[in-house]
Amino acid sequence: MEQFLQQFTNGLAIGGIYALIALGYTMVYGVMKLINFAHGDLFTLGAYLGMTILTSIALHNIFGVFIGITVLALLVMGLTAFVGAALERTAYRPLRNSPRLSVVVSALGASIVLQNAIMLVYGARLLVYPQHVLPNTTIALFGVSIPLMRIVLFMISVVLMVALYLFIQKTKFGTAIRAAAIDQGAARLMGIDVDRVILIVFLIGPALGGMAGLMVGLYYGQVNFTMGWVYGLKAFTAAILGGIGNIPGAMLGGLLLGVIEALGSAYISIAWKDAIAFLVLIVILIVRPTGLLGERVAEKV
Amino acid sequence: ADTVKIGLMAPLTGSWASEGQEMKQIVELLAEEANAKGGVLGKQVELITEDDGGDPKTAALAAQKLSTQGIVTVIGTYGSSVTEASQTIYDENQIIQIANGSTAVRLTEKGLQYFFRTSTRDDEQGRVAAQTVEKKGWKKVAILHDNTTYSKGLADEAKALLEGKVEIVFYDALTPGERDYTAILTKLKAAGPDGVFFTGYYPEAGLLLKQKKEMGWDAPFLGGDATNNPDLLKVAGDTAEGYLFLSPPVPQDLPSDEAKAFLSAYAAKYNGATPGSIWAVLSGDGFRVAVAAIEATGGTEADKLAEYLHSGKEFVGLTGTLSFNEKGDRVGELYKVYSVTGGKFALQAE
Amino acid sequence: MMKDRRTIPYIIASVLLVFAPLYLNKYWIDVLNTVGLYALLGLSLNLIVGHAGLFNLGHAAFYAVGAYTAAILNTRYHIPILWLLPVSGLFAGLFAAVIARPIIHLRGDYLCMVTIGVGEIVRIALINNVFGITGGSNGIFGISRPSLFGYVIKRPPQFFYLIWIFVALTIFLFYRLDRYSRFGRALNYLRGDEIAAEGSGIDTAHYKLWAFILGAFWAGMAGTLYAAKMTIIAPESFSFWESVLMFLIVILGGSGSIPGVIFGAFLAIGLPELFRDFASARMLVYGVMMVLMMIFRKGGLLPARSRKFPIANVLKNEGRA
Amino acid sequence: MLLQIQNLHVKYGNIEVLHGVSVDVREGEIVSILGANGAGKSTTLLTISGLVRPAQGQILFNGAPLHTMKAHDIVRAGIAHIPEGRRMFGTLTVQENLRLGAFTSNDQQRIRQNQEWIYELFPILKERRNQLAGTLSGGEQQMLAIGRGLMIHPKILLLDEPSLGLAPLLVKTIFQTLQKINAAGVTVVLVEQNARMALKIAHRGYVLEVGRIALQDEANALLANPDVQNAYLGGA
Amino acid sequence: MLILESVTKRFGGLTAVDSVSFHVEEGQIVGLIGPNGAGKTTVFNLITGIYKPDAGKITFDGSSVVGMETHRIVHRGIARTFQTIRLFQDLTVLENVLAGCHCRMTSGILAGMLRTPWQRKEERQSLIRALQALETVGLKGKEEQLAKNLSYGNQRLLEIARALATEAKLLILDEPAGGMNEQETLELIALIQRLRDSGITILLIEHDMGLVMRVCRHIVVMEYGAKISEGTPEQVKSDPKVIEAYLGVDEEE
Ligand SMILES: Nc1ncnc2c1ncn2[C@@H]1O[C@H](COP(=O)(O)OP(=O)(O)OP(=O)(O)O)[C@@H](O)[C@H]1O
Ligand SMILES: Nc1ncnc2c1ncn2[C@@H]1O[C@H](COP(=O)(O)OP(=O)(O)OP(=O)(O)O)[C@@H](O)[C@H]1O
Ligand SMILES: [Mg+2]
Ligand SMILES: [Mg+2]
Repeated sequence: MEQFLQQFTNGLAIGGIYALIALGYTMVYGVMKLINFAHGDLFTLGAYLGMTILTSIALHNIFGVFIGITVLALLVMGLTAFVGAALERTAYRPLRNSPRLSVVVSALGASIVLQNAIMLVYGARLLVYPQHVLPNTTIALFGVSIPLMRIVLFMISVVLMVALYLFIQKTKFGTAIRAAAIDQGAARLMGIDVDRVILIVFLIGPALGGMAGLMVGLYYGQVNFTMGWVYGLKAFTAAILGGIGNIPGAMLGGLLLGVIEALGSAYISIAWKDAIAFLVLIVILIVRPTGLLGERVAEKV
Repeated sequence: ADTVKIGLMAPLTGSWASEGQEMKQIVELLAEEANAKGGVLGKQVELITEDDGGDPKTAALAAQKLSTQGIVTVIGTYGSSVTEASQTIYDENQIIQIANGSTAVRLTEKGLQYFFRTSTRDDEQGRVAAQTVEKKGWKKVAILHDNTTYSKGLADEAKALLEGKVEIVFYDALTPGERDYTAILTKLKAAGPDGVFFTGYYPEAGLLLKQKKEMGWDAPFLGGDATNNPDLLKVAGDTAEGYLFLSPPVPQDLPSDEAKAFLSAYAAKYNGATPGSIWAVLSGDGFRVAVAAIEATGGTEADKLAEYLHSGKEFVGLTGTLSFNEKGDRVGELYKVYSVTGGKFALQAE
Repeated sequence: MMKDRRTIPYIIASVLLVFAPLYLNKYWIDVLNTVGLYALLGLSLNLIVGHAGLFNLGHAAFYAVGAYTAAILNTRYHIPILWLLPVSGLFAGLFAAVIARPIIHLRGDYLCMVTIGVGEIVRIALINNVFGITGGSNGIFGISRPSLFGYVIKRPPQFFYLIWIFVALTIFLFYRLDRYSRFGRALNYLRGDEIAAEGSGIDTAHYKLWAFILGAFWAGMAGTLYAAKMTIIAPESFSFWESVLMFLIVILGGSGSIPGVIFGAFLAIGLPELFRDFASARMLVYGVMMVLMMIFRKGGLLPARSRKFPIANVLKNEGRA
Repeated sequence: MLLQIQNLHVKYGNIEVLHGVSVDVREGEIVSILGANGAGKSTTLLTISGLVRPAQGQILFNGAPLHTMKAHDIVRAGIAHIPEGRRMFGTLTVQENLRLGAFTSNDQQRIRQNQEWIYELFPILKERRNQLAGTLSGGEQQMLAIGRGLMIHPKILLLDEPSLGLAPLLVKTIFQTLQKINAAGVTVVLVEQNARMALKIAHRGYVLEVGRIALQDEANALLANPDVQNAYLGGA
Repeated sequence: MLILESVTKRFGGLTAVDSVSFHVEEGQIVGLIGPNGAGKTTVFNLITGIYKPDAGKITFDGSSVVGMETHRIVHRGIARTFQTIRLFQDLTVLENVLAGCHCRMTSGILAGMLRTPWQRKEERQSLIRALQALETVGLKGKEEQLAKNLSYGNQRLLEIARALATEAKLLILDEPAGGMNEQETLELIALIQRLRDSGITILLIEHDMGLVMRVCRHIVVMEYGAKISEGTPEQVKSDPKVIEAYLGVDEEE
């Protein structure tokens, strides 16, 4: 039982990260109906940028951990948001009226470019964050030991999810985002500045990705240029699991994926854990073809 | 155009790019040095590098490309299945291949005449690992690999040797490239081993050590030579203290003049860096062996070179003396036990 | 045949290709061999993605099943590798039938995710030496070279003809299927609008399934050729990236267009080879090219053309009858 | 002159579908545009609202150029367009769709009032207000499209076949409503297949034939014109 | 020929079709009318198998079609057009019609690859049938245009041609005159009558009363999911329930 609880919390912690990346994925998907394959690389970028800033200015020593990391997070988010918006301009906007699969190829291309650019700038060797930035206190609860930072990471994911959800569902601009997702022309006829909507989405999505990268970098301490590939795929899986385009779905999907992985490792096989996760995904999709909280299909004949 | 052409096939892109790029740096440095000393047989050495992307299909093309360029020998590559995809191509073209990071036993069991390697085989390292485990007196051992050819091969060898002598309480694989291994560590811990033998690579090893500490678990870890990379210390920080691993000695630990000279030249050329990967250093040994053989036979004829290399003649390498047996494998005891002490890699006394 | 000015470039290209071994060195021939293999894979995926519009990013799974079937049967039972072409195709097709059955009703990106999942499961299964027959991460080695009428195929130029004759045959069959058969049209209908297709009396589930089966069958055969060419196969040759590459070939060339896919294979395999001089920046250049090509040719480089029907002929004959 | 369309040429790809169309709309008018299928009526409206860009010619709104403005700014300037084919936001609810109709307005009070007014006009929409727009019946969607367009009182209202798919009773309601809002000061440009009814409420009308204006006149005169009768009114 | 018995369909809490019964006799043209949202299209979707009824029976030519997949039903001889046009927009007009021929063809993948004589013959025959269908609806000469480039009215005609090509015995048309002007509607009326004369039974939904009253022998009226009236045009036109719910009182004319 203790083992189970421990593994369950391990899973939640891993899943929290997946969820955070998945949020950005889903956000972009929701509007552009575009699987932004470059999202994983924006995540990598966030991790590298965080490291660069932190090694050149020890923000955490200047301002103290809390403010220092907050400032760092804002900087990283700002920078990745900027790159994201630039990406939209160059690789996605010219393809706005193209067949969907063409855009997928463009996104794959963008992913390759970003990944290799990072490699050329930073080198292929893995790099390491400064040590001891985050406090490494561990809390014991009911015989389960949970590092404090994991709880913090988890909370950040939840808070961001809720904020994003409220923004999309409850605000007027959020409704405009959803409208632009369905029919850009009609949205324009409502007076919605679709270009601005897309720009904002491409600021928020990559910012979230960058943020996730920073957190992974800070907490796990190492970055390398291919890290986005694995995490990107996981986050994409999570987003689909929850129902792509759906914000609470991304959260749920991420957490579930993390827990499946942890429990799969614990009780079945570590080597097969990813296969198990995919198998569960497939079974869930067979039963619920649009994911757990997926969009209700509103197509009438 | 009167040069001696030597090929280097290495993963310059893809997930092993860091290893490959270091190989290129090392071999380029050695080639420059050789040329500065007047080259080989009075001719300049021309180095031709091709990227194998760490992928068998690309490697096959790289091998075809190199074999059309009149090279005498080729150094490389990293990863057994990648090497294997190129083996027959070089063999059919009668080009000496000296692999540097391919440890699968079967590569030299095919009776290929022109294939050599400066790395040792999984069974050799497995043997040393089993010895070490026994010496440490571990009764219950956990073996963790990462399902790559190398890592799995080593784990299997060690397992086979340890079976019956100690209890193997855990045997499974993690997925490399992830960041969070707490689920695996939790499971490992529950198996209650006296020590863990991890046969994967240094990034994962670093994370395992760090997260193990975080969990408040302090079972000793023994690693394979793929964890011999200074970056391990950066990743794991002080949690690496006490970590044991097996490795051929790296130049830093060799008293020989060659090794010292190499290190200082490397640092001079590449902004004070030291080579991080032992495999990359082994590519340097490959180059040195190739050059020595050409000098010794006084020609570039593959058959003669192969015969000479097979003869058991000893060469002075960056990783100590080396010679090849009739299969093309490096002979001699190579592996040493290292530990992390005081934040540094330290060679354990025998 | 058709007297169309647009066929002239194709004729020239074919002639150049037929005589390629005369003027290219082994390396470039081998590049062409790889192009040929990927052309086969692209054509097989084109049935699924291009014609039927099913978003499949796990095609490497079928390729792998074919390659491994051939490798296992060849190394264990010493069945000549070329005999195994249809057998491994059948296995891959069967595998596709089993896998696709429950998932084909999924739409768009959900299907994409599931196919990625299937691809990964297959790869993980191979790595973990499933049933003890795949050799784990070592893969399978010692696959014998193909031989035709006692003549062993070994060197790149020999493989060149083996592979490209197979490609030519595939083009011939697939072209007919695409242009002149109800099967080919049915795939297009379900790509266009599934509900309308059903409403016109087309069994969409059946055709989706067959698109998968046929595509997998061909990918399986391509896998056999790959195994024969490499003589060793390992799980990393069937990674997600391979599926991505095949997908790229289809879309880059022109979804649903046979010449497009062939062209796409030339680009996707040929460009990185041409960019070898960029060394470690070559993949970066490659990525940039991908984006640019999609921006400037939105429908792919050689998009599919509309089918032409012999209307005038039919009317004339009818008039006579 | 409130809206002037001068010598408008529009292309889709390489094909020109409008070959120099000129239309004038005076403040307070209902102007009806008639034409066979594919004549270019919808294209004309789309060009006014900025979703399609002219290849040549200009559109002036109160004398200022409109054809260079972005679509969303045109809406803000006071031109609302109820497009052909309904173009619902299918996965949003009826209520959310209506709210989006008033996206440019911040007057919550007005928005609520207008919404109530639309629910009165189309009671079935009120019943369906939490249903996803995509699952509405064809006619209900058409009502929603119209309702969405009426959420703010624009200066000019462009309607593209509003009666399509509506039951006869409702068609009447729509046309009465149009007259009502016109009386309240909204200028209306109406494209309709139901030419007879359209001309009955219109002040003036234009007949578009394959991308050119073939006729323009007072609505009554067009109704009586034998050519128009033959081509669009079923020869009555 | 087609019999509906107490057919019911619910969406969540909403009963879109409420115990509706009527039948269509062979060779008739039957109209289905009613206010917006009455459930007419839903009835069509139930007949063609896109939805499954929650209760009730639907029989065609003596056997039930409930639970059958749409394409099976088409095979049985019921073809339809859609309220919102659903063509294969990126394919040519001719290919669109050939989609209708599909279900009367039998050759498989292998025959297609090998182009057997039988397969060639079948292709040729389908082509002839498709061309005939296009001629019937008056789209001859537009075979090679892309469907999306047709005008709205012609797209509707193309949908009818595609349905005809399935060799349907019963044709179901959902607002065929939508988006047509009065002149075009007159031509459509002529077409519908021609089809009836060639032996095809027709069931149609239409809001254009001119058309309905002129072509339909029998009319079924729905409101709020239920059938409220049924009979000849004259009977229906004078039924006060219908007038109140749907037609309204004619002030003029
Ligand atoms: N997006 C498009 N791409 C290409 N051609 C188009 C496009 N939209 C319309 N057309 C063509 O432009 C011409 C005018 O179309 P438009 O929709 O403006 O006609 P309309 O008068 O509104 O007809 P309808 O009464 O059928 O709605 C037609 O020939 C049509 O085929
Ligand atoms: N999938 C669905 N989910 C929820 N409600 C639905 C669905 N389909 C139809 N409805 C509702 O059922 C009712 C009947 O719809 P239907 O489309 O059959 O109407 P109709 O009679 O064809 O109307 P119209 O003349 O406007 O086309 C409508 O009120 C509609 O909102
Ligand atoms: Mg129009
Ligand atoms: Mg309807």
